Amino acid sequence: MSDEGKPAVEMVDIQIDGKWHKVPKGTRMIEACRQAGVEVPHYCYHPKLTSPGNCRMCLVEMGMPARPRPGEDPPQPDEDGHLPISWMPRPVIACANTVAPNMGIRTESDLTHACRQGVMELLLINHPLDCPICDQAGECSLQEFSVEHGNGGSRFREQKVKKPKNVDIGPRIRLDDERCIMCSRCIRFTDEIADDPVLGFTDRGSHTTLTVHPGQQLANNYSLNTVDICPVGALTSNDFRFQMRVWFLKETESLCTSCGRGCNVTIGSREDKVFRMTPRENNDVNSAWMCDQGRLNFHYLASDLRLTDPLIRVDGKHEAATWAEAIRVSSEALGRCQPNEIALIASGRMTNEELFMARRLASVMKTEFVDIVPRNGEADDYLVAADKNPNTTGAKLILGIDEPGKALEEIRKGIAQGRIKALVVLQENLIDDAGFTAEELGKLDFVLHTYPLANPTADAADVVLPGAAFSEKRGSMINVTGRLQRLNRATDGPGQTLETWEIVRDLIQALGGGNGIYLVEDVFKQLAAEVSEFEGLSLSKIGSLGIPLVETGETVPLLAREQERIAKGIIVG
Amino acid sequence: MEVPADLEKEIDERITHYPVSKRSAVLPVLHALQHHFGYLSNEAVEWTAAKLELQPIKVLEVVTFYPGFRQSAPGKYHIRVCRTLSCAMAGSAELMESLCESAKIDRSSVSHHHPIAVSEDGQFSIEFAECLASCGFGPVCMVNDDFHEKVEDAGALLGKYRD
Amino acid sequence: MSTSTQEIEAPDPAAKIARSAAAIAEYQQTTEDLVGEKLVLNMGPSHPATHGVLRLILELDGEVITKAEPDVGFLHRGDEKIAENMQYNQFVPYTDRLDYLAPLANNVAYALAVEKLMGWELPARGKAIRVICCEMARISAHLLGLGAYAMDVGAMTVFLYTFQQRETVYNLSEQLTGARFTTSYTRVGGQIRDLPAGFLESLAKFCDEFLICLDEVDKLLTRNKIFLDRTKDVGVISKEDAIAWGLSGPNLRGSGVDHDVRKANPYLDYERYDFEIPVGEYGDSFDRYLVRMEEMRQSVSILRQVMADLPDGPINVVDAKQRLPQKEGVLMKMEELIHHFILVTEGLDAPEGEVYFGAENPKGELGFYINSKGGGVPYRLKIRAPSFVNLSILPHVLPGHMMSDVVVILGSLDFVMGECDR
Amino acid sequence: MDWTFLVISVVKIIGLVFLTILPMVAYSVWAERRVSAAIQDRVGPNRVGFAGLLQPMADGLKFILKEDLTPGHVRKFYYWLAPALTMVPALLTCAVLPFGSRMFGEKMVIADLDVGPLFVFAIASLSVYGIVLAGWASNSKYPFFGGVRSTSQMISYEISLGLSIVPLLMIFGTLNLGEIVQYQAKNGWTLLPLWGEGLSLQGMLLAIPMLISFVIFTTSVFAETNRLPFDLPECETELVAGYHTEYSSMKFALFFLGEYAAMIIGSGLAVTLFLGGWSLPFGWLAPDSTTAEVPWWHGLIHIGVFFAKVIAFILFFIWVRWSLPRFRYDQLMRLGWVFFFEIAVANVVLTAVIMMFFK
Amino acid sequence: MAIVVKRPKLKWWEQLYLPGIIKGLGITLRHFFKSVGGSGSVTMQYPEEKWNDHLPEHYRGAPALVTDEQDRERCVSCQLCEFICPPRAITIIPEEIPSDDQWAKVEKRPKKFEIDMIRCIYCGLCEEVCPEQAIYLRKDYSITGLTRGEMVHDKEKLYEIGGKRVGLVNKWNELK
Repeated sequence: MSDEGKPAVEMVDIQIDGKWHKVPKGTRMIEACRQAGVEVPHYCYHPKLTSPGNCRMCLVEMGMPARPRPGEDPPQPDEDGHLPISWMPRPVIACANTVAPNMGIRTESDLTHACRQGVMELLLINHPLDCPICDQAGECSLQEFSVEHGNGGSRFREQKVKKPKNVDIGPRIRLDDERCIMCSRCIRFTDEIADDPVLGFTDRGSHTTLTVHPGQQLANNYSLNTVDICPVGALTSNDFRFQMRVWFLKETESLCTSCGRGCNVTIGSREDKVFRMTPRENNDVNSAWMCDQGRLNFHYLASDLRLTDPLIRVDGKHEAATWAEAIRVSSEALGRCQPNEIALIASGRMTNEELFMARRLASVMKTEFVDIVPRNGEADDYLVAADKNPNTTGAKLILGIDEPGKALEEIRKGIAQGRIKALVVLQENLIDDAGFTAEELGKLDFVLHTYPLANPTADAADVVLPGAAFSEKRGSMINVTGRLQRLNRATDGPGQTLETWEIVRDLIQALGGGNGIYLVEDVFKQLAAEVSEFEGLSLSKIGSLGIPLVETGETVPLLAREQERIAKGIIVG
Repeated sequence: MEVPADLEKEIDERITHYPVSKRSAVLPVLHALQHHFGYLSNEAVEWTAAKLELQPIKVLEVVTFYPGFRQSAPGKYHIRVCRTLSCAMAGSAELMESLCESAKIDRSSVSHHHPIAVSEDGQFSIEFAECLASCGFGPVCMVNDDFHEKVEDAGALLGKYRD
Repeated sequence: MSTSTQEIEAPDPAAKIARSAAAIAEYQQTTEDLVGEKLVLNMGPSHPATHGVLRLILELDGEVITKAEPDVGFLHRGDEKIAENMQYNQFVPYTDRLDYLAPLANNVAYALAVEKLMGWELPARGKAIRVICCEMARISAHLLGLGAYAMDVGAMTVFLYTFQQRETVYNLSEQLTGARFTTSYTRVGGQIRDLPAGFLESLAKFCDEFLICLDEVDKLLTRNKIFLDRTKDVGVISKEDAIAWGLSGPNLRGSGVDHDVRKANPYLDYERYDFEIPVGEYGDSFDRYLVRMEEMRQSVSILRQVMADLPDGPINVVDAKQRLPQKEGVLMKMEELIHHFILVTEGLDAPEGEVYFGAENPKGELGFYINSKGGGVPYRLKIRAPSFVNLSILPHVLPGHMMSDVVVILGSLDFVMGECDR
Repeated sequence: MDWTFLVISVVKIIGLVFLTILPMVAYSVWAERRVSAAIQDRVGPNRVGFAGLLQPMADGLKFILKEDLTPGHVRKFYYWLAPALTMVPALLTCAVLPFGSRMFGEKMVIADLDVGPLFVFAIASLSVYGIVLAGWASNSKYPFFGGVRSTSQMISYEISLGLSIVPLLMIFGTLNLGEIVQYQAKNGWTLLPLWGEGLSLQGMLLAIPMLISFVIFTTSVFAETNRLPFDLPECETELVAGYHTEYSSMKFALFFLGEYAAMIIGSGLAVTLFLGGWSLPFGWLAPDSTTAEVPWWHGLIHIGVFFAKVIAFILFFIWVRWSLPRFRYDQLMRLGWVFFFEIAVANVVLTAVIMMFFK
Repeated sequence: MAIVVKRPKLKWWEQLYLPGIIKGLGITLRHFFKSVGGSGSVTMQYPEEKWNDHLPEHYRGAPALVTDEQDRERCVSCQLCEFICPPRAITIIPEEIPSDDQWAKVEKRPKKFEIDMIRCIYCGLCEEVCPEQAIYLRKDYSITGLTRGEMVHDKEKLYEIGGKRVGLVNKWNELK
């Protein structure tokens, strides 16, 4: 959220590794160092959670201006006005202490090195030799800090402590207690963010065991976030477990499209297969979290039901065809219709660019029957929005729909009366999601349908075109709070899949409606020229975190609470 | 698990000692329950959690932390053998062995999580304890609340209690 | 320069070179006006004498070459680009395939280049082992160069004799590295293993037998008038030209330039060994042949010195943070396992900076230029391939010669396309 | 028509050409491979049959079964003609070679011409057409080079070849090869004048020009048959395969066979002229004259002796090939014209002088 | 110190080619007789004689997976070899070991482990980086096949080549 209207923050001078910096008063030392470009290693600290200071990895040397002994002259400031610092003999943790004026911090001294080395050695004493089977290898803080700060070789000669392994603590999560380094991030997450405190440490001591209470499960809709914040491989996702090594994954910044929230995600893919989605920090949308439901909603991308080739119905049976053939058949059928004999049903799951091309198509086909299928569901008190279409806002803006679904009834009536002879259905499964029936669609002369998966509507359509799914296209969407955000392509679609805007472009062209556009950037350019809200924007200007576009009055419950906690100084944020 | 009304009353009273946060009452409540039932069952933990408006896991964390809390039922006579340095040097391991032998206790299933072993007849249970504060007179052990120093004859000791 | 000159012919090499240059110029001038069509002949890329896939576009007037243009790149694999996506140690197998007649020497040169970037220096024994590798590679490469050279002028049997000796070198390298050809022996900061038991004995035996073979080849060729006819005064490269075209290795020394990286800029403790740098006098194909023959003898002498005085001790740089830990540790120790994982997946933590390291390889100075932005992968890696540079002189040296001389000159330049095209 | 003559000639042709020379061609290839292998410390073909003796059959079968490719860019007629033109002259020349004395009253020569050496040279020089045509008809640069080179090479060396045997003809005074052999049988071989007339002073002195003749003759035969160190027309490291670069399968085999046949005939001629042909040394078992009857087993021995000598000479061919580098084209021409030609002429004079002054 | 190579000056008779030629013939003849005598030939008669006896301990032949004394497949599909393989010849798809398996505690094993032997360059990096002593380059150098498909060694084939290897560290027996 913006900084406007807040009282001016008092700034203090602090010295970090010999250089003086100005930071806001009350900043945690670790954050002050981060702002100064010095990374202090840490395990338990997480800016979105409270700081228990239990991992001891972030130990730094601290000093304050020396106070003169009685009778001594007060120390003289140097030419820059800084007082000499007298260093404390013992290190302090940087995560739970805040800065004070003229404070000195040393992160790279012999003492801090020795501390980190010692902490690393202790952490590794009972750590199992699991790297070869541990999913965290490759993004494991333990590995990274061990190499950066730890011993090169092991001095440990004893038996390691045995703890429970491969524990089923919830439907989506597996726990390995031997790997746990007791940072308690997961416990704090379930306590503070997810409000489902089922995790805890039992048998504290050398046998400290992370566990859920007997009979309970870590099953809330945000449980997989604990896997993300686990700095080691103690918590692993059943879904991603053993699927792919993270060092093979290509990371693409994109959006979750399972509801209108538009959580920012990173898609991890290898060779055109999506392996996981993880939340990407965006403090205006999803903080650093996302729901499990949205996170796991990508498996259909590799489903056997994926449409891979354009299909044309010949004698009641669908046959694979080339794109050119499918577009020709479609444009001929659509070209025969008079104005307003065609209805266009687009989707709130389409990107702005696709919706814009749909709008073009509607005007080329000269039809007023345009609508999207509304999808409403339950919202929760965290991130999940009631609107299950990721881009309803965009559809309203671009297609000029006030109330999604209103025109659908008229279209159904038109079909029943025979006024509407052809239907273009883009990325929507009318029969399953909008209550249409196969008989209804059968009455039409021609039904064109694009969709990623085989579905009953496709069965009833005359031409079925394979449309790309969310990870396979570029474009933009507007979430429920009116924020314009960008999707990026992580994988190539299977077979001959095309993005919907490309399909619609070809259709428009075949219907004689203008020249081709070859880049999604150009679509956006034309969109920006025609729709006033987008004026002056381009895809690249949206940036990786998006920009607020329209005001819808919606808020994010989870973010509101986070702001509150930041204001109270409980977390850093 | 049925908590008797008078016990609950006593517990309620103890809770009132902590007006700021009921959470602080967790130890007294647990002590009261263990005193009554002899150990803290899972139901007891959950009862406590409900009583103090806590999550059960938070209570379990406390229960597992203190060796004074037992999670399984002990025998009628619970023996604690000191194993801290001076007793250990004075032969607490041997004492444990002879006690087990004479009480017919099998300690092979004892683990960190379940330190207590109970005899077949349920008469005796035994566990190691840390310093019982009589280092000059080891080996030392306690049977229920009775304190025994310089224990040499395990059979004789147990004989005093055997029904 | 010292040595007896009683057996040396022709008093003034410079005059001779000038004479042959003048002859070419004259020929070109006198034939320029003649009416007649010139024949453009594509020699290669698949041609027996081009030792791989070199293409020469020759413009011929009868059998005489008037213009020659080498066309390289048929074996281009983009090694330098591949290197930008390979960890330093992952790239070692690719160096096998540069000068594939001397993979061991390539391995060593590459490892030394990266070690220069890392600022590492091998222990004495490691260096001595690398000297053995280099000199074995030199002998092996020169043997092939010699055999192929002889085969190009028709003496097929010499090729087979030299190959027998190469076979022994292969056996040795198999014993040492586990592979005959694609040795991949070095790692940054060391080599994959110490000398195996019995290796030195085999090497000593090879040195003795090899010299016998070399004498035989000497007898078959050096005083054979046919061979002399074919090679003397053919492909003369003057001292100045050799320097101007950046030649290196035996080709440079054949032209009388006393430059050898092992002497000029010693690495691997080469200054410890007593050896001579043979140079030619006239810069013709025969001189280059003689220089290679002598270099092999010198290599044997170096090998014998190394064997006589092989230091004990570790062979590798010891750095727990930068070198893969011992396998036993990886299996049973946490820190070692973690370091193993990070080192494998992230590679060396090389400092930022750029280095160039050139080593005296059989074909000349093989140089690696590494530009590092830090981390396990080079930002840029360029290879100065001696064969590539040596071939650049062809358009200068070929015109005026006869078509049959092409094979002799190519043979005497002794290039490898794997390295030239990389 | 003399039927008896016809039948006997056919028997001789079949016996010599098809049952002897052609298998010898095949086996000289085998010998070439085995000997070169031995020289190079290898084994050579040893898999097909005992010691690889069936290898030539396998090779032949392979040649026949291989795809017979005619490239699109060639001049077809001449391209097809060339291999035949190489093979046929080589086989034709063996008509005048006396491969034995007499058997069953028949001279062991197919055509007992009185102009034997001339016939050989005349026919052998035809084989250059095969190579020239192959080089030209292939319509490709490397064969073209090969063709051009071989033309000039063969023509050049024919001169010294011809001149080198002039001294012999001066001595023998006949052009009938049978009589030349008969003379040597009685009076010492040209290179081994150790009995009969050879023991005379003149005979001994003549051995010097004869040796020179022999060297020139042998060298020239090497050049004529395109054998290393004179294999410039094919010269695989320069011209890929010279004139037969574009040939495959049986057509290639014909070139191959032609070369070896020429080598055998060359050896036969050398043996006949310089090493006493079919005769044994020291006049053993020598018939009195070319017309005198000899027992059949003598005839058989003579045939054996002839082929033994030829085989030895072929081995010499092979041995040389695997020991030497090859010349450069201009060096070869210089050698032929400046060196051998002059020496051959001088040798004629020398012989004449010896014959004149040391009667 | 540089030495100038000695260039032979031919005597007049050597200019006549013959001495050099005869010397050369002498050398080849010597080799000929040595070979015929049976001591010269260095050829190995391949299918009958093989390198096997000559191969050194660390010979880098076909990469293969091994099982240990307890018949446990040692590979846990950590995919380090797949990562390091310079020509990208290795493909691994991991899977979880079912809980009823004897070695369920190892948790992970390869479902698919393929090495494309057409790509493999026998560099030995896979063996070097394996943290489980599971992949070894065996003394197997004659790898042939009639199709590309045949040249892709799957898990069964790899275990067949690799076989059982004893004397390895068995850390999964509660040692770790």
